[in-house]
Amino acid sequence: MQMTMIEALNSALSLELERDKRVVLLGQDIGVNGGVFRVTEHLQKKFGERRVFDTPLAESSIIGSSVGMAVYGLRPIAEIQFAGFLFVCMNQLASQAARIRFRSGGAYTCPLVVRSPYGGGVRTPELHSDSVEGLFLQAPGFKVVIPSNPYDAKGLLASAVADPDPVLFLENIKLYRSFRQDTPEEHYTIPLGQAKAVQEGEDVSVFAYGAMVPVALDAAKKAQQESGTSIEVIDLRTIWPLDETAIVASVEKTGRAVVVHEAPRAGGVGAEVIAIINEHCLYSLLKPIERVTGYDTPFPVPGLEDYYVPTSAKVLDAIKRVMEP
Amino acid sequence: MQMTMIEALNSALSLELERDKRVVLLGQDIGVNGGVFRVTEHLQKKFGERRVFDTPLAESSIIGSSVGMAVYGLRPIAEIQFAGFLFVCMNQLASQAARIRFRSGGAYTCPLVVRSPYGGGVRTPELHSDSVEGLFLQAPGFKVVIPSNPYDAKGLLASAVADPDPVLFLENIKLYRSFRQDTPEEHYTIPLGQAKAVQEGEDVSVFAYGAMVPVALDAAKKAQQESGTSIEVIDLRTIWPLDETAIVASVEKTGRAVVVHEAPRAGGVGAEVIAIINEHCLYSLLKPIERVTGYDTPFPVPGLEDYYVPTSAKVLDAIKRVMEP
Amino acid sequence: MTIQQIGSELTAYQILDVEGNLVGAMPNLSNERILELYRIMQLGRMFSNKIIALQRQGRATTFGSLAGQEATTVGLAAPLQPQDWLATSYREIASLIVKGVPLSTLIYSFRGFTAPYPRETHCLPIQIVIGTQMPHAVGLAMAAKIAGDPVVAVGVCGDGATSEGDFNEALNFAGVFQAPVVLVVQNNGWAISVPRSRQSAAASFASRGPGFGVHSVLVDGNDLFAVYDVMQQAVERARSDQGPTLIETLTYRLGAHTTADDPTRYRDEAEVEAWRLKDPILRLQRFLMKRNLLTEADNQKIIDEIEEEINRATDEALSLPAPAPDAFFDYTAADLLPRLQEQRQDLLRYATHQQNGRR
Amino acid sequence: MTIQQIGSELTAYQILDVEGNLVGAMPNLSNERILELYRIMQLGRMFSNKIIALQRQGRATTFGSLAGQEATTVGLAAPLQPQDWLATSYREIASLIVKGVPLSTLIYSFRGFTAPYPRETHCLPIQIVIGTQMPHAVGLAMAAKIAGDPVVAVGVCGDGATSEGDFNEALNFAGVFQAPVVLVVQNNGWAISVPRSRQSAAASFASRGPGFGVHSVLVDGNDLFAVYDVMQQAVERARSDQGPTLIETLTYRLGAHTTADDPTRYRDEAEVEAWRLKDPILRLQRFLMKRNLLTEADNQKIIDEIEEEINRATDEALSLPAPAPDAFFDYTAADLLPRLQEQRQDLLRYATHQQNGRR
Amino acid sequence: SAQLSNGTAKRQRVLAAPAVRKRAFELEVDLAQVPTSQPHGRVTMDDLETFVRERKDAPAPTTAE
Ligand SMILES: Cc1ncc(C[n+]2csc(CCOP(=O)(O)OP(=O)(O)O)c2C)c(N)n1
Ligand SMILES: Cc1ncc(C[n+]2csc(CCOP(=O)(O)OP(=O)(O)O)c2C)c(N)n1
Ligand SMILES: [Mg+2]
Ligand SMILES: [Mg+2]
Ligand SMILES: [Mg+2]
Repeated sequence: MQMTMIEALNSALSLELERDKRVVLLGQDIGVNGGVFRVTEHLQKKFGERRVFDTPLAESSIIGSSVGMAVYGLRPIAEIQFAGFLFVCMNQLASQAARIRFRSGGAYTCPLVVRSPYGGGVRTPELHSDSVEGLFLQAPGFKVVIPSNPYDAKGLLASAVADPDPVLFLENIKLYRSFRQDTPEEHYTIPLGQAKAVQEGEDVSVFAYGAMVPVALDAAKKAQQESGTSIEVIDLRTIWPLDETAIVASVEKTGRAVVVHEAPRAGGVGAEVIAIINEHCLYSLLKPIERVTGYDTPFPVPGLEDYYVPTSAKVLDAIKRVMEP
Repeated sequence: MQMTMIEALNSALSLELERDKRVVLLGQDIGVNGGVFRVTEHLQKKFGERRVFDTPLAESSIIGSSVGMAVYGLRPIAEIQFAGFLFVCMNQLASQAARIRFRSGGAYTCPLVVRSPYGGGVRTPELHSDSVEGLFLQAPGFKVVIPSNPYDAKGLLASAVADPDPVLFLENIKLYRSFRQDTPEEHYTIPLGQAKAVQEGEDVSVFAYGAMVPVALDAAKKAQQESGTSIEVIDLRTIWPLDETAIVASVEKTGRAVVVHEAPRAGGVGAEVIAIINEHCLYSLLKPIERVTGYDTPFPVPGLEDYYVPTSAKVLDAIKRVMEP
Repeated sequence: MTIQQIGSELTAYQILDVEGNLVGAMPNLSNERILELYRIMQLGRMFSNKIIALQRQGRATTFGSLAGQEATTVGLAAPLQPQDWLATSYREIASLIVKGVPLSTLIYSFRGFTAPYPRETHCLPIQIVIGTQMPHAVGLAMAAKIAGDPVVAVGVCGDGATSEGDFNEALNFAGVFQAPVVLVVQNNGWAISVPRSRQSAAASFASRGPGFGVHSVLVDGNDLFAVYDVMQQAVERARSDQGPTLIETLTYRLGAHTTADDPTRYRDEAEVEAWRLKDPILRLQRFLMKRNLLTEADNQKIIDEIEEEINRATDEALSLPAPAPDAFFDYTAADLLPRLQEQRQDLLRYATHQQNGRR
Repeated sequence: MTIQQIGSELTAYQILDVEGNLVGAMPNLSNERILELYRIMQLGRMFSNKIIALQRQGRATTFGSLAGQEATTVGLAAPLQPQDWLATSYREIASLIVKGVPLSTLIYSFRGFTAPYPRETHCLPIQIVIGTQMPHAVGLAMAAKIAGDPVVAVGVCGDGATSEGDFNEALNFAGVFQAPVVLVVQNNGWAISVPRSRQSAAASFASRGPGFGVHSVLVDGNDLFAVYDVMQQAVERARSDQGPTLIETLTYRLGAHTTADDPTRYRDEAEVEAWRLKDPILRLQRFLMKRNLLTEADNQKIIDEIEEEINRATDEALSLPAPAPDAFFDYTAADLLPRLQEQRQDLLRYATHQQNGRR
Repeated sequence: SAQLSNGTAKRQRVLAAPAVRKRAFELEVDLAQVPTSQPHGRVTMDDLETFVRERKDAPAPTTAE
């Protein structure tokens, strides 16, 4: 069935609520309102207020109470209304949800999924487009998943819910409704920690995730048309743990790499991909790895965001640079 | 005068309070108690409760109120009792203090210094030894400074206070009292953003900061003794912005690099150093850059922390690996 | 005015009833000042409508109208001195206008550009992250007290914001430091789709204060005089070093949460209609007309002038050039880091071939 | 028991006065149970002293004694059923003991090793990050309510913790969801060196509750019977779906904040001495002796048995081997990530040549 | 070396550190011709310098092992 990412996510959540009575959804405006992006539309009506409910406006307690619920034995799926507000509950995420198993020596665990929209190019107010996935690399305990299409979104969300440990599931706002894709109505999973070659190629490995996947594909098409360059586009899908095997295999093949993400450059996923390539296949590298990323500034005002978010043109130039002799 | 890092910091704070009436100190237990590590000892008595005061137990409001004070025209130096608790106030740091200039188009600025102790090997409870500097690379707006010795600590803190924008000043607990060093009693500054070659060498560049600097020096000494390897040890001192010029110059000279930090490995300062080397002097590299870091797990219990924090032996082995053909 | 004791039964302080009759003692306001404040209330609403219209034309970004909340937003700012500070959410446009932020500056910001307020307005930029402005307000007040300046700070937030840790922490700091701050909660009945009743089990947000040792007041937020009165007293308390005040204003969000919201999904039109009867602008208008301080003709003149003022400001703001694509680099720090200088050049290289949508 | 109205004057509920005389109605406790609770109070103090002694010998890590707080810590846990959950700070060792966490487990944890509590104790691991356990307690309670289980959750924190956003947010969630939770504030007069008076301008922490619509109680925290009584009532309220309760217990931290603290730097010995007169153990002892439920010989026997119990547990905990150096990798996730498997091997490679200090 | 373009065959690339590649480029040496001392056919700087030295010394082209 043709589904937008929103419909795919709604379908996934509905199936999870149906399959497992322990699953509950909580967040701001997710009940009657169905979520500000309608991802939870109709779910409260279908499953009841006991299992799909709005909370007061308090991110730290949304996560904190979710930790308690998860320890008790429920499987909470908490929504943080925009990923920029993950800063507000960073402590309950990084020092609590991420560590309850660690701290308790396995006596207690936290099967929590935190969903949150992010991403630029959609004219949002401040802190509504920020990419914060990079922070979680330095705060171990969460898996981080960022789908680029409806089909992956549904399968990855199902896997996230099945995962016995905390998962942060970031949903790109620009991709929410940007296209429809054939997506099964029934339950299925896509494993976490596995990247996907959305396009195979020989000359350059372009690593991207979220809304940067279509950007990378567009640049790849132009590179092919303009100079016959054969681009391999790898959708990372899981940001932590990164699929190091896939990253390394691709660079061993091509010898040239570009990493694309909206998040600021420093210490981000791009830096870690470079570090992984450095560690495992430096000897295959023909050119410096290029990072095409947000700048090392806060996400700018809507009127200037298009200059900040990586574009196909920037990725294409990066491809050309790594193709230089 | 021979000073420990604590004495050097106390001296710096005292001088700042004296030189500039706008400087105020706030935090938990910094007044009568002089700080849990005595860094603010006697300052309340000397400068009064109006300017050196204890707050209620609330990190978010320590930073939030400091933002207000800084905008008003004071120069607050806020202490967060342990760096692990920076998670608690991450929002006021990353979305507020870091962005008030950005958000207001320069109408308002935030000359705030946030001081906080961190670091392992000192048998602290949970969240008292965590290294969190890496998160701030992905949340632009703060400079991040981590001194490795009393002399640098005093001069860097003075620069941090003079800086018109937010600075996070992380103080390694193990180094607080581990040695004395000749330190001037008068005011002086050491520029932010400048690394320092604490030992020059030809064969390997070892980048470190905080308590990892003496660890790196110890490994360097052993390498010299065991195999005559000439190690250049660079104390990064400022974690953001990194001194890219110094990093690149060193690797252009040696062609081999090791980065050492207590923080977990993924997406940390080590990853960014590797990315910088990749970008500016990839072709100087003879071997993959080694990272000797904390593991990608939460900081472990005191009873096991010595297995987690990088040791001289681990650094020495990394040096040996990069010295291989 | 008698300060209501916080108990399980609270009465909201009121001076002007729904019909525009005085049911309490007027605050000390000249007729000119009252008319001026009435005008700004009308301006606030019309201005909100203008931004909404611009947004529908694709010329402004997401915007949250203050329709229904004009008495609170104007009344809370009106007693302030120029040196006093204001830290609001995104809902208090009229408060910023009272404090002197130009209309064109606000419109320019809603075009999606950075629009610095004149520093002398002492208004922090509107705050998006709910509740975070409340500790800022307390900090501004703490600084004033430390500096010995006769300055008061005002923090304003919504009912939703009272659930945030920052709101409660700010209240506690205010109490402990006896900060010269006034913390105002605009209880407009909703936090997007979450009704007041689901935000807190407290009988009122005013009742939050005593738990932090902060003097608290509950006021009819659609009564300009009552809001002005409690605000003025709270500001004077603060300025005379008698400490902070928490003020809850009972009002209502007549419109959608923002231009991106559809309130018909979660609330009844009947409730909205009931609150329209308590419209703050109508109420004051009735008072003024009963007192012959305003005629229909006067009112029309005011509205026409406001429309002209708004149109002038709109033309000005729309004619202002978009900022340079790299403008935001100027606001990152006092000195641009070398690495950022390179990134700036990178942006400019592509900017000439790019256009950031249409404005 | 009469629920005190929250006003500017609050009286702390008391049953047993400082001399050990009944001044209120006894809760429903058999003599055997009272003696058992008395024993655990003594155990709590002696156990605290033992950990302190071990720390001085370099065999235990930083530890915060509960000396002076035995009535609260024992009294808050005593009415709990096995299925009830407990989320404490680091100060409530005796509460964990009441719930069945073995002494040797606790000592092992204070050696600096991960010591899983038996899951059936339903005790979260002690919490270091101040206040964060309060939303956990509320979440456990919310889950019980969602699941329809007759389970109550208890969150315990200190006076300092009430300033944290998390504490207040938890209270608000408790009220909104009518969660079957009891939130206990152990007001021991200090948060390290910050006295109660500087933590909040509130007349009491109990007065925090009404601002969130939560039923609140103030109790003499050094009176085991009073604590037990209010706790039992609060637990029953919660279990019978009558909602949450906030309990403030007035007590005192007789010792240092932790073994790393020197309280002579910031407080007067006179204050400590005054509170020693209100010692919770002495008070209950006096009651028991007046009732001939306890003689000096009985008491000595209890103390001797406790000492033996503690020594046995200590020997056991000290004889337990240190965990494998790589043990913490087992607790990172259900399945160890490939990258972490490599890191684990890296640790082991060096571990044989290393020794993590002396234990 | 020539710019690599739409190769359809799987590339058999010689492994070498970036510094070695650069040096080979400067010396106009095809790394694939250089005998390697390391496993997996990785060419070290020593290998390269040895090859260049021996190429200068020996006028006749040598075949790689
Ligand atoms: C920390 C944070 N969480 C969530 C949001 C998303 N959000 C924007 S406005 C809003 C509702 C705010 O309600 P209230 O405080 O009552 O203010 P009102 O809009 O009614 O004036 C929410 C949840 C946000 N901006 N900040
Ligand atoms: C979020 C956080 N900030 C600071 C600390 C450091 N710290 C440990 S205990 C303590 C005082 C706690 O006081 P209180 O809540 O009254 O508990 P008590 O120790 O008196 O039982 C502080 C500030 C911490 N552990 N967590
Ligand atoms: Mg500064
Ligand atoms: Mg509201
Ligand atoms: Mg205390």
